[in-house]
Amino acid sequence: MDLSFSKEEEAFRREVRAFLEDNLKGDFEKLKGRGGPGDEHSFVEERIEWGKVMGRAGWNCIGWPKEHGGRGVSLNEEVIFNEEYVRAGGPGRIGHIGETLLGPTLIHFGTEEQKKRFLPPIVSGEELWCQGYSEPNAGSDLANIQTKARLVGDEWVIEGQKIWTSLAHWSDWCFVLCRTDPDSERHRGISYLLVPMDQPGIEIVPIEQMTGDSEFAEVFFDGAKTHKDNVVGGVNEGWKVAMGTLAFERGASTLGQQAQFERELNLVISAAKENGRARDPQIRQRLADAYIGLRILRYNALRILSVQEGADLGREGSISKLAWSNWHRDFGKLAMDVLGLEANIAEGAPYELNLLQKAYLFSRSDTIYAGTNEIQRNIIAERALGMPKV
Amino acid sequence: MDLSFSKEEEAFRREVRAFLEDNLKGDFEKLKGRGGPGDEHSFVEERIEWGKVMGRAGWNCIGWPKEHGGRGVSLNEEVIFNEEYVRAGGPGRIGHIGETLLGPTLIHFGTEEQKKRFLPPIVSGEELWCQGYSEPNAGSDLANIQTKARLVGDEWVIEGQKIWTSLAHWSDWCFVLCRTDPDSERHRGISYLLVPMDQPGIEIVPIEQMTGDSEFAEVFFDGAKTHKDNVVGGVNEGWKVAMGTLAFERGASTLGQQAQFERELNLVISAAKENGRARDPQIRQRLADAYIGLRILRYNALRILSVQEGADLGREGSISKLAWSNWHRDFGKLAMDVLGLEANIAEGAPYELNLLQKAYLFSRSDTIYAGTNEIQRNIIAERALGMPKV
Amino acid sequence: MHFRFNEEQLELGRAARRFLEVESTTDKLRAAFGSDELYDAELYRRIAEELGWLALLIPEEYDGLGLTAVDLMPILEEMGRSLYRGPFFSTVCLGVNALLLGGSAAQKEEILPLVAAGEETLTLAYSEPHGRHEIDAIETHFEERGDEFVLHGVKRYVLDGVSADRVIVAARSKGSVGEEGIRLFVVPGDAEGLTRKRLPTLDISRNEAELIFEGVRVGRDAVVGADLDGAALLESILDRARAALAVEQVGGAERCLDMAVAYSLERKQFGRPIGSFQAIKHKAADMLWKVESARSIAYAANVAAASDDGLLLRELASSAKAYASDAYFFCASENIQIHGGVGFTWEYDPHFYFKRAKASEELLGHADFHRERVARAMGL
Amino acid sequence: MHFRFNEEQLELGRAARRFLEVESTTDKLRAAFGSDELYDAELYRRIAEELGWLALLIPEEYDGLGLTAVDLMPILEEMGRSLYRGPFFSTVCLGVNALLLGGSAAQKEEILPLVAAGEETLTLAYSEPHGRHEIDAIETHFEERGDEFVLHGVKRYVLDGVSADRVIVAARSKGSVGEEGIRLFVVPGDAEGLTRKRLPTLDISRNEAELIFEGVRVGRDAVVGADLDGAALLESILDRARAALAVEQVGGAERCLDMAVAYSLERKQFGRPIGSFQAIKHKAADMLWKVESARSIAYAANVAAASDDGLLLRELASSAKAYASDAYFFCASENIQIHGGVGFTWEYDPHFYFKRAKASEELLGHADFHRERVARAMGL
Repeated sequence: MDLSFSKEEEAFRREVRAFLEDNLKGDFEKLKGRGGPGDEHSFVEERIEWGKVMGRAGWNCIGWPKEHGGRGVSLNEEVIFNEEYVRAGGPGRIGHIGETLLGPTLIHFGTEEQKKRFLPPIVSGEELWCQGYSEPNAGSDLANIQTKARLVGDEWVIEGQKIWTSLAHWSDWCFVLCRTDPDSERHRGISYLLVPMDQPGIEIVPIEQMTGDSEFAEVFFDGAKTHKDNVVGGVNEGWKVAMGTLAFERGASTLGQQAQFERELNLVISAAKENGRARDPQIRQRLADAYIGLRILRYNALRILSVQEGADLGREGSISKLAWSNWHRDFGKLAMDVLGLEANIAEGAPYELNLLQKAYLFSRSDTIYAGTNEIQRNIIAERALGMPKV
Repeated sequence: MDLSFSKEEEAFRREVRAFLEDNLKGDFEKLKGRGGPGDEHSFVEERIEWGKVMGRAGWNCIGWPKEHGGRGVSLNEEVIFNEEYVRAGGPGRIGHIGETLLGPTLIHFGTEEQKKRFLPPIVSGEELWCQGYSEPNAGSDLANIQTKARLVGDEWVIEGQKIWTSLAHWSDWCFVLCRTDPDSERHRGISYLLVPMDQPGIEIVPIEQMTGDSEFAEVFFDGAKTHKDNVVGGVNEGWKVAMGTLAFERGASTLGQQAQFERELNLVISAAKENGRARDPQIRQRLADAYIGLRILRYNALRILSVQEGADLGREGSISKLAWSNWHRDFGKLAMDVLGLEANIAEGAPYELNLLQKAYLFSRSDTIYAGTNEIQRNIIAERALGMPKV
Repeated sequence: MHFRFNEEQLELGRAARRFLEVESTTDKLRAAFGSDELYDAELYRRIAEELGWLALLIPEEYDGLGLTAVDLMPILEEMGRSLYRGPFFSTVCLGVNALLLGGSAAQKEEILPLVAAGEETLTLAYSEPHGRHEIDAIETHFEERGDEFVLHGVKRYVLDGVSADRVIVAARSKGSVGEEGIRLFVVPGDAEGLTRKRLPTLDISRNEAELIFEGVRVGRDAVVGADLDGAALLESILDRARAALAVEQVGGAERCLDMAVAYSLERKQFGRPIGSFQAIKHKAADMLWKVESARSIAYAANVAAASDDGLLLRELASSAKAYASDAYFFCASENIQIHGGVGFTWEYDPHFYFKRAKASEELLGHADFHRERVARAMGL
Repeated sequence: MHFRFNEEQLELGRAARRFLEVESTTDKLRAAFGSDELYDAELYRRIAEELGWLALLIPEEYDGLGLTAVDLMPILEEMGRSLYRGPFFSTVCLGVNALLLGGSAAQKEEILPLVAAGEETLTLAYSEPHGRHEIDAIETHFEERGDEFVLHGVKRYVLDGVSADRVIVAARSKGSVGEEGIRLFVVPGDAEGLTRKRLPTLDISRNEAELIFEGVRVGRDAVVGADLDGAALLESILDRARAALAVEQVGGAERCLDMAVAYSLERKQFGRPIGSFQAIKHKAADMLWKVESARSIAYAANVAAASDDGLLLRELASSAKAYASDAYFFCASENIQIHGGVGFTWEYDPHFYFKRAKASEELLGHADFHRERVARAMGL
């Protein structure tokens, strides 16, 4: 066991650092520490620009194989990249859905044509992706999706509704789970379609969250179209592909998320020092607990990242979502308790919230989206611990 | 709303107090504060004597109607009795199973002959009862009982096994749920039999608990017999009777239990003052929390006791078991945290524990017996909140 | 000993629910959001005139009903349930209680009939920008100049501080420290030298304000509780308000439970109502456990308030405020979780309760503050 | 960066499990209960001779294997799983670490080979009847008399204190206060003036003792860390022990999880395994979450120990001890609850873990103590 990095890896670190120092400034200065979950809708245009700058310098998709435009870096280098990106205050990666979800899915399941068409603009930061999985009646029960696609000539024609789609307004493409066999049930008869967003058959309606912001949207498909070749992994084979997408996430990118958490924690520590609650023994305990918890998220991630490529992620892999969402939820409460009465006062009317207030409110969705805590616990019990379904 | 008592009630209080002052002394002095859950096996013989003294003076079963040997006192007077009993250090009532479970059941479901035969010795403290409900494979799932009784001539002949029976060694009678229809399933075909304990067909095997004590026992029925008339509420109608038994408990006696908790809490407060942990801000918070929780148990009970006779106990009635068992469990942990390193040191070898250590260990059974926390939550959700079974 | 509502109190509660279910809805809350209107004055007038709730605590000699903190509970519970936004709590639980405990005959005679009729609202300004709840943390001070008192300082987080017709303000004699030198004054909302600023709040169901006192002058007749220990008086007022707030919190918490259960029966996943899953049922059971426990201690605190048992009230008010705060927060949180995705949208109601729960938790003192207070009452 | 065991370490863990599953069973624990035998000396001898675990941390020059805290982890985890009762932890994690960090060349030369061979056991006596874990709370003192030191005081809760062949005792220079004047001495277990008393323990899987020093005399050669700051040395030893204990706790916690899952698959109620109920599944999931989290931080603490990063170790040892204590207690508690009725019997195993979890929680400092220590490390 070794938590330090080799000389070569440290050289890579310097390279990353130099790029960020040279580029994350000027017009991009204001992006520092912005974006990411809860703040995903902030500075989107500028972050798209930033994504292109990254792409031109070859810093998008660095973990992808070289043949697909990546750098093929090791997991350790990914860790280093994330550490440095965060240390520099790099903004929430606008292209992360393409880079971490769609890209790996195409690399694994896509046709040569699909790879050729779709991977390069992800690497360059030219095209953004969003995810079309959840529906109003298919949340925890994802297999209940009702959005339908039928082949009309050379095109899939899509009818239905997706929900909780983030960055839908800015995305060029969406990967959409559709029922392509009208007589099918549950996870059979579903296809994984790639659908262009800029077309008349698609309407995007923002969902106002309790923060007053609209990070998520509903996406209505009313005769939306995509070419018949834009199906990944075969017609009616989409469930397998969708589940595969989830498995590609090894967690290097969670280090970026942890960095956001660390920034938030530092804000709270500063606030506590300033308002004197850093002397309150209860608050001290809870701040220490939050600090320990964040360390644990990091070491959990490092353990997962140290698993050999292709090997089972093990029990520790299964707890990741539950662990970070609970951490963030508890942290949000702590942040408000540190602020005390001031926690209820917004920065400005009508509802201009500071970052801690946003984190507090937004963290309540952390335990819900991408598999509620309850679903996560089912999955842990059934898959990691082998407990029976019924 | 009024939390005080009337003049007449206060006069009753003085009467109770005088009886206890005059009688709970001398040989009975050592019983003060002993007995009760977790200590039920202590000073049993002496507590039986004490129960007879109570009975001779008319202080057993005071809530029963006068026609059945009780005093027919009001719930308020029951509350006062319990307060005074506890204030005086009255020992755990050895006859409580007869007084609070079997007696009310017979009064409601029993024949005249049964009432005449069984109620007087409960009132006088001459006969003790134990409960034969749970079995190794019928715990949470009580309807799964397998103990069988068949009528042979004038007698029921019983085969099977009961478990978690407290005071089995000292009891004269046991009320036993038996399957009397061999082809029946679940809660049909069960009868509620009254079975004498002193007979060759019954074997009692103590269960050693983690405290090293044996408060509970297994009871093996191997051709045990009871007269055919000793069935309550009709043959194959026992489930209704058993469920009725549970409903008779209004909670006046829980005030006695709370008094035990209060004694324990006072021990912890003293210990904290003595070892300095009363100055530890974390411990102070938790002690206050325990104190608040105990207050709540009391006010919960008073609310339930204020419900008109015969009326639905309401939502508050459903949470009683969950509330007190969780309180006691958390209290047990707090007690040990207050003792610190000393918590692990027994009073004597090999395993002589102090009252707090016993409370700590025994409280782990509180959340299990008489309906686990999980079963309690099911019941609350389904019965009090109307949530569906499946 | 009888620890239930009587029939009149039950009917008061039922009437309050019928009224507020229609008049104090989250739709109205959403609609009012962002406007300059602090609260629905017409609704407040109806509460005073049609329902008479403002008169409830006020003695009959001052045109009131002469009832007690216990009789107020059914209304507070329903206001908690419905997130009522008007200045009822500030006027009655803070203002009226302050005058009842410390007001001079002249003050009561002048002010209470106006309050009972809904013509004037009150509030209490005690918290300050540092946000500490200990009495000795008060920094706002007064100087005695002949027959006048001159007030300086900043009060913050003042409930309905902008709209209140009169503000009862807690200050200390200049140069005093600790719990010495504390005095209360009743100050007209439009007094010269008093600047009032509305604070934008996360919880939009309650108004908070900052009040800046820059040489506000009041006469000797403005002193509340001239013969009393000011710190003790203030604590008594706050304890009554804490007991009252706890009841309001119970109402809010129970509404979260009811909302969660209702949604769990309606929302289907995996072909069945999510309320049939044990994970959801057990959450709901825990919510009920906490709601009913909070109710028991909150009711007991108000019985103590009604019977003027100050020492018991102190302990029970803190117990109730501590427990009810945690219970409300728990229920509001689980309500969001049970609602799943829609639970964190503006469109659905859970977030309003989640925010009010958090704001109420801090109001009049956090649970930690109150547990420490209980520890002291226990002799620790 | 590679944060997994290597193949040798994995094999060490597998071997330890195979061995301890047979040799360190709860049946043996039950059978030994009540006897005067403190531990199974024959088993200890085999651990030393056949398995060589005692030699693991000891440098090769003293007949050891020269491995690190990381290599020790697989063994500690398995000892935690199997509730191993012998004086391994006290000898290696307290005693050997003390000598490695502060021992003179002569001490190491004399003692370590004996330890490696299993011929002598060690322990560290630092806690006292007041039970406080702060170094400045040490009251046992020494007086310097010529070339001798004379020790007076009472040590309590000393692991394996009765059986240890040598006791490393922490004392302060008479009259000193705070963290000044702390010194460690290695004292023979049978020294004159030293009375050792076995303490009856709730957790019967670990031995504790009271050691009374009444004028125990040792020479200058008994000083451990003569050139070092005694308080800092003691903290370093304790931090290594805390990191080690956290790993042991992880092993125990995981055993509770495994036991609970196995029982939940076997026990049927309502016609199905109780492990199919969501309430049980979710408990198990929470247990796994805590076990794996505890493992991550415990491993990290030992990496810091192995790389001699004192400052990081201090923070991580406290983090690991705090988290692992809570996690173990949680898992041990839930394991009882999942077992239901049989869970609180002597006959089934859960109670042994429940007791060891509580005892371990206090050992080397409660979670609250360690969180406060982390708060300081954070600059709070």
